[in-house]
Amino acid sequence: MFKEMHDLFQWAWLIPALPFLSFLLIAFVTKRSKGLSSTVSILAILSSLGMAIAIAYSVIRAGAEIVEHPAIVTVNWLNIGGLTIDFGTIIDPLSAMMLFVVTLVASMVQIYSLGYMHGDKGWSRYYAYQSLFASAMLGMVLATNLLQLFIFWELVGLCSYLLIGFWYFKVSAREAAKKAFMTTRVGDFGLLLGMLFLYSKFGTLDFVALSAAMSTSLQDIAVVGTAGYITVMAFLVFMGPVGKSGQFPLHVWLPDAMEGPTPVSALIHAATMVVAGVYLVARMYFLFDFASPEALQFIAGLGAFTAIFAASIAVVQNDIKRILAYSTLSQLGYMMFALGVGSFSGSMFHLMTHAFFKALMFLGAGSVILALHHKQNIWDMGGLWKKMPITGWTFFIGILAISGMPPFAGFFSKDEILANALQNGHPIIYAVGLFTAFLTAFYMCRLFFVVFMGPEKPENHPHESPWSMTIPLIILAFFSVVGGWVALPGHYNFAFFVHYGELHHVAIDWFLAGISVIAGLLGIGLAYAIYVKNVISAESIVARFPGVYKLLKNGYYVDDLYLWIIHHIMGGMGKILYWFDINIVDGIVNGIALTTRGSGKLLRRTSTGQVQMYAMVFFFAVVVIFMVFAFGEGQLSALNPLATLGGVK
Amino acid sequence: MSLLNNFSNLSVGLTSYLLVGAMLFCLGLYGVFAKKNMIAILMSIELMLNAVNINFIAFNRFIWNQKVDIHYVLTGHVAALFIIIVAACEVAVGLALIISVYRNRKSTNVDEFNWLKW
Amino acid sequence: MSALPTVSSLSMLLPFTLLAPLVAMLLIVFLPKEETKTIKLVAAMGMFVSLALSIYAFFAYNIEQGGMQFTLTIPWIPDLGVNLALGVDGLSLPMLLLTNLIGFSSIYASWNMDKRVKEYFILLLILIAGVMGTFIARDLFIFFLFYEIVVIPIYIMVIIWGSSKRVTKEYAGMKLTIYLLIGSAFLLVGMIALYLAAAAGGNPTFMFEELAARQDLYSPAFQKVAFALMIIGFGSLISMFPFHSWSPDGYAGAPTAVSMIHAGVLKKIGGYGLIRLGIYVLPVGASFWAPYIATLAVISVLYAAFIALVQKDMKYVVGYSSVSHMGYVIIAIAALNPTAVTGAVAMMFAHGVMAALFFAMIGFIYEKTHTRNISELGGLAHQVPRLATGFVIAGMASLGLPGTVNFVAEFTIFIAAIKVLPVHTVLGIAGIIFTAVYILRIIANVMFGPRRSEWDHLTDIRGPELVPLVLLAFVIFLGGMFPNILMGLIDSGVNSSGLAEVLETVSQAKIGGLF
Amino acid sequence: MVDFNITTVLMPEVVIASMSMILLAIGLLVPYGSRKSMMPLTAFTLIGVLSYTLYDFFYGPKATFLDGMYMHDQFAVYFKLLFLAAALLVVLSSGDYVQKLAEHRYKFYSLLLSATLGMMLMAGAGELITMYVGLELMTISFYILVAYLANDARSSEAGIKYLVLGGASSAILLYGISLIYGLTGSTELFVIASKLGGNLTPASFLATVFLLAGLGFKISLVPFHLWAPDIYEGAPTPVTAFLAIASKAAAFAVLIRVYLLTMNSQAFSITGETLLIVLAVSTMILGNLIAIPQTNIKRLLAYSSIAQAGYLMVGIIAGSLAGIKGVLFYAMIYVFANMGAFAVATHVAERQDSDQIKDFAGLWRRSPVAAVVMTASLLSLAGIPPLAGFAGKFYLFTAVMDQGFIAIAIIGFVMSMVSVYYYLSVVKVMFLAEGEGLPDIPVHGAMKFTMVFTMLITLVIGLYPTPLAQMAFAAAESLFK
Repeated sequence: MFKEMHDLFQWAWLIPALPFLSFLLIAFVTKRSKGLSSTVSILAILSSLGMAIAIAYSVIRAGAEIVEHPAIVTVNWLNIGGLTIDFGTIIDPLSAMMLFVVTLVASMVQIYSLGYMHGDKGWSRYYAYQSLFASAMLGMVLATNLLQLFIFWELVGLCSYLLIGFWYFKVSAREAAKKAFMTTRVGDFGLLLGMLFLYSKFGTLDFVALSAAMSTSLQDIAVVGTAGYITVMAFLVFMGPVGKSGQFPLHVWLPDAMEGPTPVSALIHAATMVVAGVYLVARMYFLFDFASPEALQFIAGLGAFTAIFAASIAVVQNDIKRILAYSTLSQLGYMMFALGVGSFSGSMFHLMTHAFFKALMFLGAGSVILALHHKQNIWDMGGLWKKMPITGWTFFIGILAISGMPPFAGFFSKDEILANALQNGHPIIYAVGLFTAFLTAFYMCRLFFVVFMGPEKPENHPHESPWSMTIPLIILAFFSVVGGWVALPGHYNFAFFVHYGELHHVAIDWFLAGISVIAGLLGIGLAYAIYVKNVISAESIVARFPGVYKLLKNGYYVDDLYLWIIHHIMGGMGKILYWFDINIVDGIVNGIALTTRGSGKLLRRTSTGQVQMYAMVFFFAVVVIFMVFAFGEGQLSALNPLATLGGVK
Repeated sequence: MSLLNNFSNLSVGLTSYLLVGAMLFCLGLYGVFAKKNMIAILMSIELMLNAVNINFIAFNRFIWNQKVDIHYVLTGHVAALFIIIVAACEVAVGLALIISVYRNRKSTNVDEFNWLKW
Repeated sequence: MSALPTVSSLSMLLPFTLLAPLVAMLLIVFLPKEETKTIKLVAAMGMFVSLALSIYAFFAYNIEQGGMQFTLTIPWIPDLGVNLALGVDGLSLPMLLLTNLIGFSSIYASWNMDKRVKEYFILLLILIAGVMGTFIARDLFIFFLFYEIVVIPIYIMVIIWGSSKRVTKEYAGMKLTIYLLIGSAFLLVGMIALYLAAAAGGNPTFMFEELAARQDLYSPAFQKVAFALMIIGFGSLISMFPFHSWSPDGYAGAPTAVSMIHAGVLKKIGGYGLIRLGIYVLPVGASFWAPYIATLAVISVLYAAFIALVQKDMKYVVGYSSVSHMGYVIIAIAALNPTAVTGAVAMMFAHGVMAALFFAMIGFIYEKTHTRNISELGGLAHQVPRLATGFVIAGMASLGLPGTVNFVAEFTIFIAAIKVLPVHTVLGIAGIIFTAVYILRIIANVMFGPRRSEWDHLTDIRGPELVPLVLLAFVIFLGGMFPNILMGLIDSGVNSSGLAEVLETVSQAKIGGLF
Repeated sequence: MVDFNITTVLMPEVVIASMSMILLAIGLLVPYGSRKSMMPLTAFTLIGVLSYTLYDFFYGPKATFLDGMYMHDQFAVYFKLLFLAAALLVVLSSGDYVQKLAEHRYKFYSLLLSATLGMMLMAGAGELITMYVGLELMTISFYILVAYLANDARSSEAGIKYLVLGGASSAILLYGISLIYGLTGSTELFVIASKLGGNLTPASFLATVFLLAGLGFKISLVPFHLWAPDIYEGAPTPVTAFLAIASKAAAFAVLIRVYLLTMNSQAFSITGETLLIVLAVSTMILGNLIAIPQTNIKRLLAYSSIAQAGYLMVGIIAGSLAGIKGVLFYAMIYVFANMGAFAVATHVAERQDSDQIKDFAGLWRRSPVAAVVMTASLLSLAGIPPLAGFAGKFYLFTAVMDQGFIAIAIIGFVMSMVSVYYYLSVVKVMFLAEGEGLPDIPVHGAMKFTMVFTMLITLVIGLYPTPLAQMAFAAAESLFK
């Protein structure tokens, strides 16, 4: 059995290869034919989905065997003296889970796009990018070493850039794309550095080898130098996830990234790419584990801060997609601090469930936006419940899931994380997480109530979206419900497959779960009170705390700070250096040239045309030469260096 | 230094001749520097050349008057002859040129010949 | 493969590669100047032959055997010991291929040339042949000869077909020419000094191998002086701070093809020379100057990147960016480490392809819009999508995106240099952030954004104009996805030429505190 | 002693001298209208003599005769080849130019030949008076040639200036010779060398400086260079060419002999080297700097030729076999490079009646051959490969660096790159400017031949310098025997 399974794993490279093939096909062959392009793309991703399911099935069948010994296939990619890099695929439960999530959401999104992107001029281009993204994302998931991961990591960044700026004629989209790329680049700088230091210390970038090298060398502390060195590397590597997964302070790009088409937001900026950072930390968990404890604490703290920070901003946003974006940030913070507090499987679990319900909500939001002809302000919406039943119901499921209501997916994952936080001795983090859960429930319900429950707007003529859009919604809604059940207590549950270190079977702590649910219910209730029953006036709260409102509304002015830095510090620096370059560096060059020419002009005047002057110069030169050389013995020795002028005879 | 000192130790002659030659040369040089008339300058050059002639003859007469077999070696004299001939050619050409330039410029003032400069 | 490959039977490969453009040039000389189509075709044919031959050489080169292959040695000036010695190894073969790739593309990038076509292509072909010659020369004299040959055609091309923006084309051409020539004067002195020092050990020679083999004759003091002279020469050629100021102005003034060749390959002669002559022949001098060079290189990287941020003219952005990117090459060279040197050569190749593509695209934009001012352009992706694709590909390659050959090169450099020069390398890597900023800025402002009606009349690139895009983009991605094709060759060049041993000795000596 | 016949050895001199006389006679006897054959006659004579000399260089007997007064070694023959080639090229390129002169034109060729004769005597002179006679023969011929445009005030002015300065410098030279005679009792170089070699007295130094000044004047060494630009500008262009090329080379021939035999003695070496280095460096720098702002092509070439003299001096400073070989090599290629440039200048001067650089505008369009030849010649002068100038400079500076002078090589190379600036300015005018309203001036016949020939030689020697280098080496070696 294991033999045939490995045969299957041998072919895992096809999962990213098929979408890539589709990208090439669309780019070079079918780009003129819209129908063909989308067909090719969707077929490719569906095949990948099929393979991912098959692999997931095999992994589950293999059980403990694969948990202990991941199936790794590699081929040489780069081999020069002193540097050997392999490319390959790693199949373990973690990657199998990611493969499934990514291919599922990607296929749903691509099918959904058939409706959403209908009539767009860049149809083929869109599907090409989608395929490329899927390919890169899957390649990243399958990476066996840090460099391979980094390469695909950057490629998904590129796809994100291209897709955010898909409607390149919109200035906002263009700027958002640029911002996304640049911000993540800052993180990637750290990641690259960390990678280089790791390589120069351990001589390998392979995850398995690195992990082994680290655990052996840690016993011999002299080899490593100090644990501090590893900690520095851990921090550097972590910079990558900070950028990619939108952790504070590099979160600024994600809300702006909503300028892309909504399915893109669903796929890339909610379900898959943004969790790459979390995935990376999980893959490199051994590094953070071996580093001094501050590293993990830092991750936990930063994640928790991001969670509450983003949630607080989400409370006052009015753009439907921006609310979802801040919510994504907040949930990413959740996953991150889960890793920080040692809830490895909880984090991965949340990653999976979040992918389902967040993709669902984004697609739902897209459905709404399309129905309202690209209106995005929630206050322009209202009363859509009746007009768009499928969208409404599925969206509602998403809301319940994210609010952590049992038995929806989010309940299980969120609960596991919070419980782990408390159990592993992080009460503050737990409190922050709990409060964030409350805020999450509040602003998500605010969104839901305003959009679907509020009064109908007469200028809107919404109608339900076509089947191509609703079917993905239904499928995702299904997973948002059942996705959490895989973690139900039992031997072969989620944590059995995806865990780090010793396996601990933890039963659900119903007391803590109850508290979380209450927090969620409180949030829902508060939103209901404000936005449906109007018991409490939102305006009056705003009026009482205008400063806070403004602060939140502007995202704590982080963006403005960055803009200021870019414009004034970097731009100013550039201007100063340019001035320096033109006037000093080039000025010296031009100055030399000018002096040369000027002295030529000046010396030219020595030739006066007066023949007697020439004769005098002639004769006096003779006399001077004679004087200096024949009688001036002292001067002669002074002139001697001139004779050899640096060259030693 | 030794050779010049040797010259001055000779009782009569060489030093005086050389001095005359040097003075003549300097006079010629002064003429070349200071005279404005082209013809005067030409004459000054002749003075310089004749100074050289005096040197040659004096050297030959006072120091290098050896004999090979029965002949005197008269290098200096021969040189002087050559110089005289060449100087004559030069003057001939020079005068012709002065005439030519006078035709064009109506002047022999050397200060005015400054069209070619810079 | 047999132990002895058919080296001798292929000894005419390189001469033919070199002669193909020259034959084409001679044909063009005898064509009437009205036959512009034929002239272009002949030029393209000539370059095609060269390209095909160099691709053949690339794949026929025996990596296992290594060393100089396809060699040909003809005594040329016996009294000086000059040999017309041609040959390629893993270091020069990529450069030869690069030259022909860019040369071939540059012919097509100039396809719409309609002013003094005949003269243009004559000079262009001379230029390409000259650059090619520097890379296949195994003799220092021949190397230098070819290098200097190209300077004057460039000048004439700049002043006739160039463009005046911030600076006039006359100024740009003159600056470029005189700057490089004065740099080469120092180089020449260094070269003669080396030659004379080597001549003490037997027959006078200019052969790289021989010069390297006679290292014992060069005292440390001599090596320091000679290397310093070469740094001035090669440093200004590779536009190392503070010798860079010719580069942005020069590229801005030059016509497209010249910018392509200049930024793409000519500049690389500096890096190539530093490796081939600097490190290989004068390792002690190199190790003495390495820290200083590395510092200058880091300054180049960051300084030029900052300046590129505020440029208004696209060509200046790319011009400064090439200064910045060459900084990485110099860092790699200063690292004095075989892997880093491999990275340096790869980086030169990668940057060459990228810069050529970038300049080709900018050239097309300029040709169509008659402006290179970023603020006057915008939203061109609407009207010229293919051009925009090329532009974006070049931009992405420029910022070292994985999947492009540039990433492989940069990564190799970083990974090797960080061991030796950690501080410099970290600062250098910070440059990739700024690179991203200025590259994305021009991509966004030129290609994206709202449609502008004044550019609605533009036609997208098509037909022959597509050749640079397709060819160069293909190479960028091929090298990025299958780096062993390129890197294996360079690696064999570094290892089989004895460079690796030299570097080994130097680094050991450094540890021993000998120098 | 090699058995030889004095008439066969002196054949070239004799033929040139007789031809000069014959041309004068023809000019007097033949009526005005049918004197067109003078140029071909001169040219064929020169070709004949040149061929003979070439043969003589390789296979002819070599000897010193008349008790060392006259030398017939390969060094001398090499220079004779150079003079004859220069004269031939000048003659070929001057056909149309001279044709336009008034009725005096027959004397032109006669004087040209007598000047050539003077140079040949200088190259062979083993004795100072012989040298002086040759020098004066050359110079006096040049006085007349420079002022040949009798109706042109500038030409006459140049003649006068040349006469005054040339006369004065001759006098100084002679004074030096007389002192040397006084010190050594001889004017023969070998005797002088043996007697003067020991120690350096003020008197011997004064003599040396006077000698150097006299010769430095001819090769326009700074600070004895001031005459050159004015005379070059005023003289008829072919004469300028001959003056710049051949008379300078002749003076170099003498200087090399005198320097190697007398000044290069142990006592003199440091002082002399210092002196020569200072002069050579200032020549290179000043010549190139002043050339930059020039607007007249002849003046520009004058300053350029001053700078070239500086490069040539570098080889003499080296003082070694390689150095002298470098000088000989460079002097020869200098002929072809400069001749190409002057041929174009002659052509433009003749057709457009102007020496201004701005009148070269659009020459590329109006006369492509001339433009290309001019470019190649100027770049060869600048020392850009693959033209001959590069090889020449390479020989020169390699030789001087071999003697340990690195800085002078740096200065030399940097200045030669600076010189590219003004050479390229001319190129720019020819190629970039449109030259609206200027006539088309295609080149034909002998002129075209001269241009293309010089360019080809420049290119071929640049690409394959070996044959010429071997000749130069043989010539230099004969001097050191």
